[in-house]
Amino acid sequence: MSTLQIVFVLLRRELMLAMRRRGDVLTVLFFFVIVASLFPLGVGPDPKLLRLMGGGVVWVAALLAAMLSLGRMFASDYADGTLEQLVLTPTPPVVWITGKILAHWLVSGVPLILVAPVLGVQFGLSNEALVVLVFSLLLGTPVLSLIGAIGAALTLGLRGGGVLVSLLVLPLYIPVLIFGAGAVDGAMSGLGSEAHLSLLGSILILAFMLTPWAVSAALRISIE
Amino acid sequence: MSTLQIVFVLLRRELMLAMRRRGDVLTVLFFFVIVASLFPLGVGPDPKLLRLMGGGVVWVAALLAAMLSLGRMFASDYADGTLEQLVLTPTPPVVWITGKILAHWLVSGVPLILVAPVLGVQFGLSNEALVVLVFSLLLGTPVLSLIGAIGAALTLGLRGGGVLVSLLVLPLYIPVLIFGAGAVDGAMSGLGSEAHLSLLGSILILAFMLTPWAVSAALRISIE
Amino acid sequence: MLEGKDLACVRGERTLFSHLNFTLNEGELLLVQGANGSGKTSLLRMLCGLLTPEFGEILWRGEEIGAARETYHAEMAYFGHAPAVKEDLSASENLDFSCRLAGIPVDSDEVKGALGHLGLGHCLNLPTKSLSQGQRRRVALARLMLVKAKLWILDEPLTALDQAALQLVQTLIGEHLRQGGMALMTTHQPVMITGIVPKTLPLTP
Amino acid sequence: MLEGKDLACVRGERTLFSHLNFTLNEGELLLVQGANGSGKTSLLRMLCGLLTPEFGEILWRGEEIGAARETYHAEMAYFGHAPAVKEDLSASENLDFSCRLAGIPVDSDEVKGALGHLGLGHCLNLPTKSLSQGQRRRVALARLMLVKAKLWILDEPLTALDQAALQLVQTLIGEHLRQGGMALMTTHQPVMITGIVPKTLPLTP
Amino acid sequence: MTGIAMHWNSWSEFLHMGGYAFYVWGSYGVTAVLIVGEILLLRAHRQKALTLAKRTVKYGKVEKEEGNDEIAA
Amino acid sequence: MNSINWYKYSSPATFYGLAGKLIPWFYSAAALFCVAGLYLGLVLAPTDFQQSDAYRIIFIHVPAAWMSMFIYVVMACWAALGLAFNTRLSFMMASALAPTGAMLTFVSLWTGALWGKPTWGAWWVWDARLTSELILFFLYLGFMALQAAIDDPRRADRAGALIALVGVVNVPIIYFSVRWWNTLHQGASVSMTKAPSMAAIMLVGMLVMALAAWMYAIAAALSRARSIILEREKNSQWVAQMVEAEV
Ligand code: HEM
Ligand SMILES: Nc1ncnc2c1ncn2[C@@H]1O[C@H](COP(=O)(O)OP(=O)(O)OP(=O)(O)O)[C@@H](O)[C@H]1O
Ligand SMILES: Nc1ncnc2c1ncn2[C@@H]1O[C@H](COP(=O)(O)OP(=O)(O)OP(=O)(O)O)[C@@H](O)[C@H]1O
Ligand SMILES: [Mg+2]
Ligand SMILES: [Mg+2]
Repeated sequence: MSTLQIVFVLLRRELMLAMRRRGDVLTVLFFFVIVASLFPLGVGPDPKLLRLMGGGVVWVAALLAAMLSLGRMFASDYADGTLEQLVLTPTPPVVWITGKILAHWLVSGVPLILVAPVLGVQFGLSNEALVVLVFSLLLGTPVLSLIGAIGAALTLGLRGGGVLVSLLVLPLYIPVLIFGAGAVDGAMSGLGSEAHLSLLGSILILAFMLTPWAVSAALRISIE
Repeated sequence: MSTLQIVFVLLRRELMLAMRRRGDVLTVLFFFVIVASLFPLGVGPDPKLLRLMGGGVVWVAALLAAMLSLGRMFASDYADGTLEQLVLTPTPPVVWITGKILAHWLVSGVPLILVAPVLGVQFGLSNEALVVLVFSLLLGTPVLSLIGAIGAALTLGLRGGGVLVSLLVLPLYIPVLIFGAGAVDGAMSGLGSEAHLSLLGSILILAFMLTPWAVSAALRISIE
Repeated sequence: MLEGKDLACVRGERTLFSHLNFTLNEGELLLVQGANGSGKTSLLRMLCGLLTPEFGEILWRGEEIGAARETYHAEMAYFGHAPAVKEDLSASENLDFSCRLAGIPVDSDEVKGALGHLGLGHCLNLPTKSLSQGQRRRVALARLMLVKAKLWILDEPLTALDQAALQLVQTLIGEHLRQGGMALMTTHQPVMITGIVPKTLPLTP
Repeated sequence: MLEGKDLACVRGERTLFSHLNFTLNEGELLLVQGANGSGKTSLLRMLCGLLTPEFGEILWRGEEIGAARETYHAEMAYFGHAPAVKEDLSASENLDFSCRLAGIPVDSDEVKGALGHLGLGHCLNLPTKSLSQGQRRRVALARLMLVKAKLWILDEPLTALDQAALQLVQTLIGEHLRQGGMALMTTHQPVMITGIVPKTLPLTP
Repeated sequence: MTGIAMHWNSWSEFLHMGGYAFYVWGSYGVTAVLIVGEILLLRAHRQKALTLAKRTVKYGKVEKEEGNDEIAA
Repeated sequence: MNSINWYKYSSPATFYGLAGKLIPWFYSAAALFCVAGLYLGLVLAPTDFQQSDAYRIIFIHVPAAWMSMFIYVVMACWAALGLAFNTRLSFMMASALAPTGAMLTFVSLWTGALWGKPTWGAWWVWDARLTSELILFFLYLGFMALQAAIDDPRRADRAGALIALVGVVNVPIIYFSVRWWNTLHQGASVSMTKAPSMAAIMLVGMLVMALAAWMYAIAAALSRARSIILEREKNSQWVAQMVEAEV
């Protein structure tokens, strides 16, 4: 079978599994919403302040939600032996790893993108800023899944993996956060957001080309 | 042996275990620091804005760090059978549950309180606000451990426990967040923070009296 | 002394057993027998009070164990599938803490003696994570010697043990019974304790 | 065909085995033997390419398995301790996906046939989480029938199986060997396959 | 080094650091503490490793030097 | 294998002895440079006309900042060597460097904060350089936390090496993104004062202190590497012989 077919089969399988455990997907989504909603509570209801923070807060919440959902990426496959079997297929690991990352993004990144505008409205973002927010998430959340996959692969089977993965991955997420939130701010302040979005795009391309190899190496290390 | 002695033995054991796995404790601490540091990166470096957000951000970071550290509270005892043995001691469960919650606070709450001023400084909080921040955390973090214990007990042994516990626990954390961050804001704006702090204090007393019973019930359910 | 009356157990949607009756007196050993998944562990956990029976009641010295919780737990020791040993503590620290938490203060000589008796004399101070599976179970068994309970409830105490340890544990149980204790256990291996004829309790759905 | 030359394995700080040599030809069965913790699973994972040997090399048709990864993995099937079965998918979905991911498109009749042969005909469409431990392992075994690999590497394929299933699996291995396949397995149980005299490979430190 | 003279007139002036004593000595002091601390930790680490090695030797768990272990040797 | 000789030099046993001989020299050099640098910086150097004597923090701040970045790169190089050639010594060097690097990162943060208060009026601002140094600190901590969480030394080595490499690829990206973030907004009320055109003596003092930091870092890393080797190789023949010879 061709490489593309393998990725397609994997995607179908992952989506089917996600459908069977919808609870997990929804939980991450709710986490995103709750974290973003905590801020107005912590900071106070001043609309000007909230407008200024809006983009940044939604992006931070997206980062944290993405990070929490990383546990799902390889852990269950590792525990039940499926990961070994995937490594032992003749397909090059980079192929199915790309498929798994894509599936992770579809299951935990895309829902965030869909509800983000609602959160943006809560913070009083302008319409233009909402559009930019969605675009920046569209370009940025795949990077979160890609980089996160490295952390998830390295911490497979370790105790305290959840907190550890955050320590590994959050610092690497920072450029995405900066450009993502920067794009929204640019739109709000009228400075324009093309520069930020195109930087996000280049990060995405770079990450897409490099991380599957790193993940493949990380999985080999963890499976030994 | 008296009730107090049992609590004391339990505390010694938990602290000894924490010392043996210092890594876990430090990781939660750095998670706290990193999350708090993400915000300026998302929101921008404007010192005025950051000063306004400071208290809220530190408090939200504390909430998230407390939540992530909940996994440690009962999970390892559950996995290795120690929890069953504790249930089977003649001591009333409420006693050793209180001890375990206290230990959790000492290990994951107190370090947060100690580094919080550093974060406050990074956000440019005034000296008075820093003092209030520490006080509010001193009153609030025990509540986070207490309430969190219920969630931790209910999600024992469930898959996806990490995200699930956040869903259960974060909404309950909201009052603590509001009063904690409110106290800091009060100090910054010169409105005073006594009211907020005394409300936090009453929540603490209430939680201290009620939650051990709820945790005891939750553990019974999870252990069956 | 320990009595089960008309007990029934339901896990998930399956009735594992029902109408189960037994009595266990001083000096007696009761072997619970049954295939994998027949409900042995479930029964034992029920007798500890960790699981509520679907039907029936469990009496300790004539009182319902839920009502007499404190006295019952003070007289009972449970040895489960999981060894209840903290990997980061050494064998002697583990024993010391678990006895103290059970309300029985022990001194370090007693702990050393018990561990020495079970052949762990040379690794008292190693963190238990560097012990093998069998050695960890011995640490858990040493607790039984120190806690001095009247009733032992043992869930497969013989697995993962080598020949010598098997012998040792059976002698331990024998002594316990001769001193007026009682024991209730499950195992898939043959049990031979000199001077004791165990009662058996077969579990069938 | 499969050759191990002067293999050594180090886990943690312990050398599990060293200077291990063997060859496995078509139609042969190699039994890896050793006590608990002697490194059987480690050896099998090494032969799969999951673990890098500390020393020595593994050849498949004369080529190093790392260099010939794709062809080797296309001709090999591994059955490990973990059954590689997704709890939320049914038995037939599991089989279907795992064959497709291995690059072997199967139709649903073949899947049904294989599952039926292993006595799972009546629970094709139940999610595997409601199957018993032994039934899950049978699902994993059914994969071996479909993948049609030349070399089978089986880690304790006989545990958790009842008498009938034991028989079935051994027949399966026998047929595989008679058709020119090769197999390498570990087990703590006696193996009896008519017409086959297995080679043995004892593991000693 | 002709032409360069000692900058300070007295000890107290030196310690006072032009009014920035807290900042300057705070920096130097904490750095010194950290370096001394690291050196002490390094020594403790070494002692621990040595006792571990000695204990291992005493209990006779030393592996035979193996011909195929030149990566390890 | 045609590179037997090479392996010999990378063998922990040979390295252990060699490092043991070198460490005292590096420590001495560090002490020497440190005394000279402190004399230059604290005693001889004149007061800066802008910043008064607060600027004297520069003599530790800048060396620490330089070394913190340099050590991360060196660590990543060892990690890459280890992954490429599977030499255990390289991994050990990488793990030996991390704590010292983290310590120096912390020193640069600490001294920078103590410098910032008198000059900028704030302990901390979210300036690009400061922020990227903070992130570097997190990267060190992540590396160390990951290694500490893994019990199997082989896996710990490799996993650590991989995260070090991923980090080093990201460091420039992080650095530029943070710079961009900061300069685009430019909301900060204070901006980094340009480094004053330094008197030659200050420059010399700083360079000498940098050398001292360098020597110290080498000595500390070698010393830690020796302990790690001893822990890992405690079962081997040469450690046994060495220990027995010592007793
Ligand atoms: C917590 C606060 C600070 C941090 C984390 C920090 C970090 C750094 C770093 C990473 C470097 C090396 C950068 C490079 O060589 O490109 C550096 C150099 C330097 N820093 Fe700081 N710094 C801080 C505060 C300050 C303050 C308050 C001042 C003075 C007002 C200062 C003055 C300098 C100077 C003069 C250099 C050397 C200039 C150069 O090599 O380009 N720093 N600092
Ligand atoms: N928490 C639970 N929820 C639902 N079903 C359970 C639960 N725990 C156990 N069971 C089911 O109850 C049955 C009996 O389990 P139990 O552990 O009592 O068996 P056992 O006789 O001890 O078996 P073994 O010899 O393997 O130890 C099994 O079929 C198991 O699947
Ligand atoms: N990841 C690991 N890190 C360190 N040591 C390990 C690791 N995996 C296994 N070991 C050790 O290697 C040894 C051999 O393990 P292995 O699983 O190969 O044994 P086995 O022969 O398959 O035993 P069994 O019969 O119980 O399946 C054990 O002592 C185990 O503790
Ligand atoms: Mg059982
Ligand atoms: Mg095995």
